[in-house]
Amino acid sequence: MTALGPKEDNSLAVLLGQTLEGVAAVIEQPQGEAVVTVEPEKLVSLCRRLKEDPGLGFDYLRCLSAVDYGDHFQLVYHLYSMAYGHKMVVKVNIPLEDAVAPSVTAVWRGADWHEREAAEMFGITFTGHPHLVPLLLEEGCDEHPLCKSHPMVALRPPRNGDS
Amino acid sequence: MPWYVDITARVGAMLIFLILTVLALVWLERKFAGRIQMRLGPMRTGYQGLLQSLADAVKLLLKEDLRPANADRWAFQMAPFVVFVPIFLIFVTIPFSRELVIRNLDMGLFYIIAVSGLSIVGIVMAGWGSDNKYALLGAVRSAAQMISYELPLVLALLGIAMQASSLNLVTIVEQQRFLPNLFMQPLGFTLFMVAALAELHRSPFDIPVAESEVVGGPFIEYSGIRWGIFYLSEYVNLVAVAALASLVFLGGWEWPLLPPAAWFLVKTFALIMVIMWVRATLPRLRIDQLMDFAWKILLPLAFVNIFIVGLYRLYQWPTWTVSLISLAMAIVAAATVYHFPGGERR
Amino acid sequence: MTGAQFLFYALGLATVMGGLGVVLSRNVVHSALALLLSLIAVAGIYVLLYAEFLALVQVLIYGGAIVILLLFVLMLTRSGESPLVLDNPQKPVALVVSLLFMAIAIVSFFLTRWKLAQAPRGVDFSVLGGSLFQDWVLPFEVASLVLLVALMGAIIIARESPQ
Amino acid sequence: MQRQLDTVDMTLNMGPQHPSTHGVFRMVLTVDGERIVAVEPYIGYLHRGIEKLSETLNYRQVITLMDRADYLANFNNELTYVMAVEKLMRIEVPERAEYIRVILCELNRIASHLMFYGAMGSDAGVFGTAFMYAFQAREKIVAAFESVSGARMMHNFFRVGGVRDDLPRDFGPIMARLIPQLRQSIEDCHNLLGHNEVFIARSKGIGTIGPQEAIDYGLSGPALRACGVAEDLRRSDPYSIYPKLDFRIPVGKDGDCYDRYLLRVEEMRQSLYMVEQALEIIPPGPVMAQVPKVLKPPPGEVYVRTENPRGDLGIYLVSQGGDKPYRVKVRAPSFCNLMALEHLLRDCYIADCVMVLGSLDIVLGEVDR
Repeated sequence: MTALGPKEDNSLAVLLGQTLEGVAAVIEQPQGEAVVTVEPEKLVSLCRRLKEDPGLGFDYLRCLSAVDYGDHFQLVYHLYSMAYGHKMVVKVNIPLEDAVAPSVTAVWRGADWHEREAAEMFGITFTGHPHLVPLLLEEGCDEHPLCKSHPMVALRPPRNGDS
Repeated sequence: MPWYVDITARVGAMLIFLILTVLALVWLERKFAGRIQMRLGPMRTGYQGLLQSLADAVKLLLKEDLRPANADRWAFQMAPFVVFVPIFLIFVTIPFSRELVIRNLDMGLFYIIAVSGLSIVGIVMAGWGSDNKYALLGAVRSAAQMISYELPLVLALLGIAMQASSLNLVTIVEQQRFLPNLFMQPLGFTLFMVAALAELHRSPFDIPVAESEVVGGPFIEYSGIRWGIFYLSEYVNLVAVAALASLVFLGGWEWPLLPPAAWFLVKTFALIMVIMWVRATLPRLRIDQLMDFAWKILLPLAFVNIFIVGLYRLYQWPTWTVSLISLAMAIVAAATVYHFPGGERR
Repeated sequence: MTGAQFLFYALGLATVMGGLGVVLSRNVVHSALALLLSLIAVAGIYVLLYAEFLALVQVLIYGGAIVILLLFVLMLTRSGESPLVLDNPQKPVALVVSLLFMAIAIVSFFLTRWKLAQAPRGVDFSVLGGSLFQDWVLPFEVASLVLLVALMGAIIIARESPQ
Repeated sequence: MQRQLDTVDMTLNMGPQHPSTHGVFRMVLTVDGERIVAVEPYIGYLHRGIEKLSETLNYRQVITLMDRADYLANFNNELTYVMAVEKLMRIEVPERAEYIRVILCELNRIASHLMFYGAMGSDAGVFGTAFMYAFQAREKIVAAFESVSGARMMHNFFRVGGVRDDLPRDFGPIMARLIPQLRQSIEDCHNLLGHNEVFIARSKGIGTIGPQEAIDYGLSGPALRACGVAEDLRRSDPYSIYPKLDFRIPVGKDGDCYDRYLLRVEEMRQSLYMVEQALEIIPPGPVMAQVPKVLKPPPGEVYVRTENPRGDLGIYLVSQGGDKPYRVKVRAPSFCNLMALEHLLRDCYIADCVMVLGSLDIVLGEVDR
């Protein structure tokens, strides 16, 4: 909670500002952590920059979450840099219909299963993911249980002989 | 008494003795391992759980005899017997004392080696016939392991045969009246015991039946009485190997005070306890390490052992020199093993 | 019929049955197991002939080693994938050849004047060892050398040719 | 060794009922003889929808679900969740409660690592002995937990704003007895396996991963530290009272199974040391902060992560102002560590596969959630 003092905050914001020049992104700091909201198209290039920039070095994907806000999905990437201890959040908003987001598995391999999970739980398609098949749910289950529109009922797995 | 009555009585007595021994051994192993693991072992059935193995046996007898749908019927059903019969046949020539033996064969040692090699066919049948990949994997591992460890085992026994100039177990035992072969050939004894552990599928060489890898290996699909026969053969084999070791290395019944058969049993059970102790202590080797160990360490050492015994026979060296050389070699071997690198990595 | 005669016919029957099993079985592993039966029955016949050592060698080498090796190889191949060839154009030729061979065997069996030797009461093991390792040591070693060469040849043939 | 004989690969299905997949994990191995060519992990057999369920329960009820995610480190899981809610609501936790939490979490870490040790021993092929050694020690810890929370595993003890009850009056004497026993047990366990030549031959150089790849895969906890990355959230992103405690972060060198094993043994020692310190300086006072009867955090979101026995447990909590969480994402360390399995199993034997899986110390309750 206190890892980023005001000084580091500023330096991280400055660094981010330098790195993100030319990328249409919104930077804010609501709770001490820098939050960058970006368009889906620019996500991968931004992530790559964040990872490869020597001053930032966000080499560790802490978490990748998807949230269903009713009118849009939000993908939240919590990043961490092992070298500097910087923390930041990248957010991407994608529409409910035609929920497509670029995959960041090429940047962090650890995104693999997180994306697969989000894909099956919310029905988001990650373009460029090498192996986007259901992870936790049964094969052939085409429901997306974590969507807010999905009722709180037991999933009915497909049985043999179902038509 | 006609000969067939005599032989039936002897074989029957042996069979009953073995089954009782196995029941006792199962109980013993559970209690012994329990003590090592800081627990009590079976306590509920009878005094100190003495009836536990009997209860287990009854359960196995009453259990349904399952056969996987795609299993090869003949291979699957015959396999337990093909494993058991050769192992039981070993006891035809194991003398409990000078008289207590079904048939004292002149080529007893050779007979044991020849017959015991057959049981692997049963394991292979079980592994292949179960239509299960774990079983197949276990059977292949087992066959590879048995073939590899048969060599050092036989060569270790060859050293004894050379020294005794006989393959007759009674003769071999009688020659150890004053000095058991253990002190003559400590290296041979070590080699024999290590190779025997592998032949028995006992820890640390229990790779073919490894619970955490191939889940029982060839026996994975068996239940009820057929599994019981496998289990029985495993323990009978344990008794056979320990009995053989106590005959050829520990001097069998040839010690004073106690009745001969009692001495023999004491020695045999002592060896069995050591094997159980090893099982409760050591992790399992990997298959490639096991093979490396057999071919790169045990086999050369077995040849060295034979070489030493040959020199002794040829030049009539005094006994203590042979013992010393052999002991030194055993220590060198132990040191080598201790620094044995963990297999080759790519 | 004495006990020995009974045993002889029983073993002979087992040998023949095993032999038939080898050629008639549609399953290669069953064939190998039938072969084992046949070999062990032959070992039994050796015992009846007081050739105990030969019997044990038969069990050890053929039963314990050769059949295991056979099974080992067969288990690792997928016999189901290659169709069994039970019919081929050489069948009539084979029939003629085997009938001829059988005729020769029968004829020579009846034409020979069989000498009835004195039944030996077992062979002393040391005599056997002596003759094998003193009188016939050179042929013995040559035989093992030939086997070694064959073994190495097999390995070289089995090895993939380097591209 | 290159492939010299032309052979056919075999597909081997391992799990979900295999005894050494640590629960209901399944992997499909493609093997060339004994050597693994490819591995395809399948998870989800224990998926209970904890994240979805959390959205239907109020903030307090979710704690019970967290117990069941990583069922071997219940206190640690509860801690992460209540910390997230506290951060969202800006609740200050009384100091005594923080001490109680840390004591229980560190004990739970030892219990969890003991479980790892026992399972690792069984995977390596020790016939039950390692397992029994570990479980006798673990049993004592679990009994101590019972005296505190009334439950052996599913405690439901931590609360938003503190802990449910104060420590029992005889907790001091219990710990005074327990700590030396545990110290002895840890050394006994280590002596049984750690110096065993066979065990070393089986685990050294097996399942190696370098620091760069480990970070790339998102490994955390002992699996990451075994590669030499000294990343421990208790130090690098300190929370609770960890800044007041003295401890050492062990790191490995090669990132192989043996390093992961050694590291956990050392972590047990360090945790015990921390418990001792915390027990010495634990202050008196209340164990619950003043919190409203109905927890209604303001709209917002937090991401809190703590150092679990298995690694970096993160909880992403989104609130829309109601009495139920809007979204709870559990970033489970086992889930992320398991992703590296494919990399770790490269060029391994079937037997190694069991060791590697054991050394990752996964809990399927957490992987599948």
